[in-house]
Amino acid sequence: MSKRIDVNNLNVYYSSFLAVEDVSLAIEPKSVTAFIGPSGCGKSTFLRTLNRMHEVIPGARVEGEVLIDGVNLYGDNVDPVTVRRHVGMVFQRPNPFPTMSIAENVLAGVKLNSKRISRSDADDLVESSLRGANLWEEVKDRLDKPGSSLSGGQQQRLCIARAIAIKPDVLLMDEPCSALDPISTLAIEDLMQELKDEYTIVIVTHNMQQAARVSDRTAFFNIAGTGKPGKLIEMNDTPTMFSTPSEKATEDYISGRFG
Amino acid sequence: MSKRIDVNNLNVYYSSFLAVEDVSLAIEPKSVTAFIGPSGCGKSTFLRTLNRMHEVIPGARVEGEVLIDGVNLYGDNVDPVTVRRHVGMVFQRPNPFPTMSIAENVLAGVKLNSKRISRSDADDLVESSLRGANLWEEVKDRLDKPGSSLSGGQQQRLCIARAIAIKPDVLLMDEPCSALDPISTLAIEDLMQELKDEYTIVIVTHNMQQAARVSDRTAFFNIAGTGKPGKLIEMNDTPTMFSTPSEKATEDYISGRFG
Amino acid sequence: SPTNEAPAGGSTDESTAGTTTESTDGAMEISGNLQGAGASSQESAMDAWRAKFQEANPDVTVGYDPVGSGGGIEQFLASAVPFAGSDGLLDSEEYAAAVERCDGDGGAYHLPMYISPVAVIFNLDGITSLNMDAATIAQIFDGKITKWNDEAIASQNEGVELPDTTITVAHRSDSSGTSDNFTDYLEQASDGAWPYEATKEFDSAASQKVGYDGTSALVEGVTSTPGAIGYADASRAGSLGTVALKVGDAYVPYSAEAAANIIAASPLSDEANGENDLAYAIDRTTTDSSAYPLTLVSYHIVCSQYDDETERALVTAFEKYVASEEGQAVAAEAAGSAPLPADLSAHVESILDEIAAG
Amino acid sequence: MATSTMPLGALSRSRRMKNAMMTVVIYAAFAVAVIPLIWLAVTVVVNGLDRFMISDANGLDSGFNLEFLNQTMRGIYGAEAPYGGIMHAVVGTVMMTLAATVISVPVGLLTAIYLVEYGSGWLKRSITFFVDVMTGIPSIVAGLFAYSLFAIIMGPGTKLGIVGAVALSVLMIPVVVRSSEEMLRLVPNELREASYALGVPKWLTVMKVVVRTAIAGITTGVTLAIARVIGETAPLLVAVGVADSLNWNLFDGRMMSLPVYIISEYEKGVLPCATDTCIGEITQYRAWGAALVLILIVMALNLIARLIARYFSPKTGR
Amino acid sequence: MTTTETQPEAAPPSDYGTHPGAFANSFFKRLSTAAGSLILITLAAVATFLLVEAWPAMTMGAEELGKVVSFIKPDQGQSLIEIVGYLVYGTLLISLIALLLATPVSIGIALFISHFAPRRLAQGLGYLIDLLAAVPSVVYGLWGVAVLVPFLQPFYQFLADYFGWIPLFAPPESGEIFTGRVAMSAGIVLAIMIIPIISAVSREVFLQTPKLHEEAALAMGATRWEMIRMAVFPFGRSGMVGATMLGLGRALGETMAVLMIIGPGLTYSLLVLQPNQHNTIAAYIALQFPEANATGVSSLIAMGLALFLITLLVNMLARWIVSRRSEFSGAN
Ligand SMILES: Nc1ncnc2c1ncn2[C@@H]1O[C@H](COP(=O)(O)OP(=O)(O)OP(=O)(O)O)[C@@H](O)[C@H]1O
Ligand SMILES: Nc1ncnc2c1ncn2[C@@H]1O[C@H](COP(=O)(O)OP(=O)(O)OP(=O)(O)O)[C@@H](O)[C@H]1O
Ligand SMILES: [Mg+2]
Ligand SMILES: [Mg+2]
Repeated sequence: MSKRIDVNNLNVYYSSFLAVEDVSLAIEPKSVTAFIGPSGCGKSTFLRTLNRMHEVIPGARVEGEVLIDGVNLYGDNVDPVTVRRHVGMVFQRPNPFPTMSIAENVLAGVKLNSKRISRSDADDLVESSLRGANLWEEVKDRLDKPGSSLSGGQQQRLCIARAIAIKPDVLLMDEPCSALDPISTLAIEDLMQELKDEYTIVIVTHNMQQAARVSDRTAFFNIAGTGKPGKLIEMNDTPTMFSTPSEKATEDYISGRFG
Repeated sequence: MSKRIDVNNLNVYYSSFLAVEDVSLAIEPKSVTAFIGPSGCGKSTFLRTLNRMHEVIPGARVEGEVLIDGVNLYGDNVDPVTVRRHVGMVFQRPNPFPTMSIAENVLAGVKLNSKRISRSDADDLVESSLRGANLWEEVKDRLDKPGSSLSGGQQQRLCIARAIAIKPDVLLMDEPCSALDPISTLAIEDLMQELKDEYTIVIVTHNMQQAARVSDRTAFFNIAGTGKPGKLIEMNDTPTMFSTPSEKATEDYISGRFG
Repeated sequence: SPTNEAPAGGSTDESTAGTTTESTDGAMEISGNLQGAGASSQESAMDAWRAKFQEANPDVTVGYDPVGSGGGIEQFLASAVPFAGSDGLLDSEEYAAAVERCDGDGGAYHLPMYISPVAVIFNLDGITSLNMDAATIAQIFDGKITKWNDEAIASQNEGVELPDTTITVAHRSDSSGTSDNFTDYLEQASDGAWPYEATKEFDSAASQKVGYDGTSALVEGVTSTPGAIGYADASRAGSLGTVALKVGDAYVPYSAEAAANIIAASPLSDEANGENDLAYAIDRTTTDSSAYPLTLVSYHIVCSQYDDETERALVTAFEKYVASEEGQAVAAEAAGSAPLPADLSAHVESILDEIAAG
Repeated sequence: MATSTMPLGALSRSRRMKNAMMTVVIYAAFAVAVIPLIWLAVTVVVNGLDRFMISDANGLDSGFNLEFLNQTMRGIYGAEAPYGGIMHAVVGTVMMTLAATVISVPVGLLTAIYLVEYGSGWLKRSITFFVDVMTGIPSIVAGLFAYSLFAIIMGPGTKLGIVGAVALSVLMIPVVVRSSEEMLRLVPNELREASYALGVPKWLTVMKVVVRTAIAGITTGVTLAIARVIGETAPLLVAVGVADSLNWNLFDGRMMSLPVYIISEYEKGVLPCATDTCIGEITQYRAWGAALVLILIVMALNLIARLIARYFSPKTGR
Repeated sequence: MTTTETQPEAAPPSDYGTHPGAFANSFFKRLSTAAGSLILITLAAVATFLLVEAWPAMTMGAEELGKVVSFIKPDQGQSLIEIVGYLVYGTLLISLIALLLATPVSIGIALFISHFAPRRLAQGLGYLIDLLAAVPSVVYGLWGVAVLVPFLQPFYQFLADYFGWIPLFAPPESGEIFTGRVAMSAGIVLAIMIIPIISAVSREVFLQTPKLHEEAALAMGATRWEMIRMAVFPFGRSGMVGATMLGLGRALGETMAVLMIIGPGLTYSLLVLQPNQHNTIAAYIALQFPEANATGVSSLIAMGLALFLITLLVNMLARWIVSRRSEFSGAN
């Protein structure tokens, strides 16, 4: 199920503003890749290009290629909708559908494809996904309550449950734990470790420990100044990045955290 | 300017649901107090009662007292609007005003209250507040752009700038850094250290290191299970809390993080 | 550039206000506002009367709200206006209310001011006139005769080639004096072929009928529907075919003179308020073939006595102008109405002279 | 899989079809609705221009001129020149509509604010209920109501511009309330909280944050409300009557309005015409000309409202 | 803050007392409450007026009423109640036609502008629709009579010829649709009239859909249409119902356009292609009002009360629909 992602010379624009410049990198299948870097350097922007979610922002466009197992996502025959089924996403802010119950939220993506899903299959899927997101115990008694009645952390876990319910090949997570308490964070981290046996996982995080703990490879993005484009500075195995980064900027950034 | 806060036997309800039960604690002036605890244990709920912000949620109500320098916030002659000018707040999710530019957002507290302020004072206030929130460099060239055009992290820093622009006595922050990168986080942490010379600061965080780094005293909240009320488990000087907590639950929670 | 701008009228809270001053030569100089309300059938004529009267009396403003006869009478009885235009007569209750409303015990008078023939119009290619008796018309409008080449029509129109088309009956869907007069004619003159009573609302139950709101829409409807028949103020017939009605032994096409003659041929209504009240019970069954029985007589309803001299002066001055030969000629030109016969005109003026201020 | 024509697997046929179909349907819906609306606009413009091609001096086909706009109907009758104009009706319509707007928008907006921000309990429920009831007042009844109200206060037969404005307000208020209410509800609570947390009192929060954020929607609502009433005839005929002279004063005397003018001219039909200088169809020309002017006025009001809204509205958004 | 300590507990220090604008604050609240109450008072006045005016007609026997009021004909079995019945039916039928035609189209337009059209174009189109929402009803009436009805007539003939077996489209006995002045035309013109209203309000609502939820749907692999169903519609549900109610309100109460277009009649028939079958309350009032006497006006106002009642019920239904799942509402 996991997929390899190769990005070649990718530029991302917001209208005429170049937000991310000339990124080339490879994301290994069955691994966790972490993106780190200061705020505004284009991590979210870049992440979105991996499942063409940037296309929903008016004016946003890319140049370059993103290959998933050798298939260019931006090729002519490729439908962004199918891309997003294969490459799931969890956002920075939790965004459960307010009009749906907790269970409906989990099943939302599944229902799109398989029109008919048996009652018991659905229940199983809800339970396994919520357990996966470490939310089951907290909500099992109120699955029919609106998703928006949960606390922020609970909502984010609901969104993760919703994303893994459709069993994507790749899972993109944009600071998924920034609203979570340590217990849930740990659970999600564990989950990532489990999922990476099958899936390719990409995570944006501001938390160095998290990056160090969960990721196999780390990419560091930086920005020279406001109005300048974000760039990939370096990418390497996580232990190498955190012990002996080859760039001065990386070392500064990481040690700024640890210092 | 700083104030001492004493909370006596506070219960917080959402309609009939008891969310936080029987909290009594003291928050020292000129210090940083951190609230930690698992998701859903009522940290945000409790924090909001310190400047009566819970009152804007329909059905939310409190029993008990919150004394600021001996004055009961819930006393008869106290106006919640005045309370909030003395006790500022930064939310979990950045919420800049979409109708206002970046500069207007910073000045919102002044302008919305229809106070007159000279052009140069306003410019100074915008600059100092934005510098305080470590955002000045990034936005100084586009102060008249809408606040919602910033990245998530930038938006949150804008909200912090907005809150400190009105120079409150007490500053409540609900996971203010959860959307920030390490550099901005550090800046905010530094800012807190600066501000605590003058202000009383209360912060909710999921980040143990942050709590350990910035706070003088730490309060640990916990929840026995879903539907149960959140409770204050213990509160102590931060070093003591992180080294020798008196409660087993606290130790579990903190070590879950460090383990 | 503004060619006809006028100063906004003075106070019209009161529907009349103004002054009368005796000028040196003894004639009355009048000024002020005079406001009437009522039937919209008179509107075109009223426009002409008002314009001409204002021209002759620059200090006077006359207004007229075309709210309908019912609304006009309502406002008149509520003392909101000093005169009303009406296509119909006051009923006994309204007569009684008028005694309350008017100063003194004299009550109100009807003055026939606007006489207009109603034409039965039709749209048949190449045919401009047909002869019909009332019974035939009644059967057509009742949906009993549905084809133009029906024997009943053909027998009265030797030599006219009638098509085999369906007759579409166009009638007024709103309450109107025209419908009232038309159905009154059918009821009185058709020897029972029209089984209904005269009303302001045309009965629309049968099929192949279609209702139109207002004369304009009806005329447009007939014009755009081949094979349609309807009824409308004769001045609006335009190029449509019209029906000559059987009166006595002759077929009488509509004309202004024939329309005016029906007044002479008709008695005053039983309910009339004394001999100064010219409320006519139009005799549709007349056999006098100089008269056209399908005629609408629209009245101005005035008080026999006003409590305010200014009001009286304004009303009588205006109404005298309306009834005068000149006034009637202006209306005939602008609205296509039939001028009052000279003796009736004089009679109306003498009645107006007797109206007193109390 | 990677080498198939759809490298990442195709979208199921039914889903793709549905999406394509709905896209077509939506484009079609747009076309279907816009055609008659544009057709209407074109009809009014084409017919409405006729009257502007007539001048008192030269009769028919005298080229475009604005006599129609700066004449009244005082002293005009029949089909001969002068052909009369609508200055009085334009003034009347604008004055009465503005007065109605000035009455309705504050009341309506404040009521919407009450319902969304303050209301609770029976008062809120009953206001909601009665606003709904109010949308059901037939327009002529509103006219009768205003007329009777002023008849009681000022005596029978009181017909003034302001009476008409009151009648129109009765029709306008519920539209303003309903649409503003919908728009205010959509403002996220986060923004209210952000403002409260800055120590901004509730009323300033409502005025400067909530209303401002929703201003575009509110303006649309107000425009709809104006459109709802500016074409009313029956209530104005009852409450204001008709006039043929210019009158700027809402509190003195009758006023003409464009819709009443349109209907009454249309109703007069083709006038009898004996000479060749007379224009029997002048009434029809006037009716369509007035309709055109009425639409232009509404557009102008709309434009003004939009400019106001743009000045205040959110800096981003689609 | 030394002063606070010396102050007695009972009197809090001034810096927690009422804020400078406190008066304005409570004044504003009172003002908005007063505005709401003003509506109640106005309505109470209108209701009283209506009841007082309608009372004479409502309490009079049919026979008696028929004698005074020319449009009620007891000899044809008519009574006030019966006429009201026909009118209520006609009003609902015509409004229903209008609503069925207008709602889907309007939602389509709103979506087109909010989610399909390119941004620049969308703004212009939004403006166009707003302008069209502002076309007065008199003009719709004029246009309907002069242009649309003649245009529709051949289509009606076609419908009658080929679908006449459906009771709805049955032609008159002669088989000939000789006029377009029928309930269907009135419904169509009303639909055209309310389309801009419904779509203008829905568009505003759709535009407010949180990006967050739209993105959530898209990221799950939803197509644009599925995203609309998942995120936009649920969020805009209450707004759409509100918009439809605004449109329906206008359709129910519309006078001039209906009056000018329809050939009215009083029946309970479904024959929307035949004239003389239906009429609406508002149009009926306007038709009879000019010639009505005092009791006549009273009867007409009684009919106005019926329209009142219909609108009320319809709106209550709408409120109920919206509130049914209000805890799932989108706004917060
Ligand atoms: N919709 C948008 N339109 C225009 N510019 C944008 C948009 N979104 C982001 N940007 C700009 O693009 C740059 C990269 O933003 P992005 O959100 O990708 O940063 P980030 O690395 O994710 O930051 P953070 O850590 O704060 O989330 C920033 O300068 C930002 O201001
Ligand atoms: N508006 C509300 N209405 C009803 N219940 C609520 C509301 N907001 C929060 N709750 C409930 O109150 C409890 C405490 O919530 P709160 O948001 O204070 O938790 P928290 O400690 O801040 O969590 P987190 O770390 O995830 O932000 C939770 O069970 C939550 O579901
Ligand atoms: Mg980001
Ligand atoms: Mg919280």
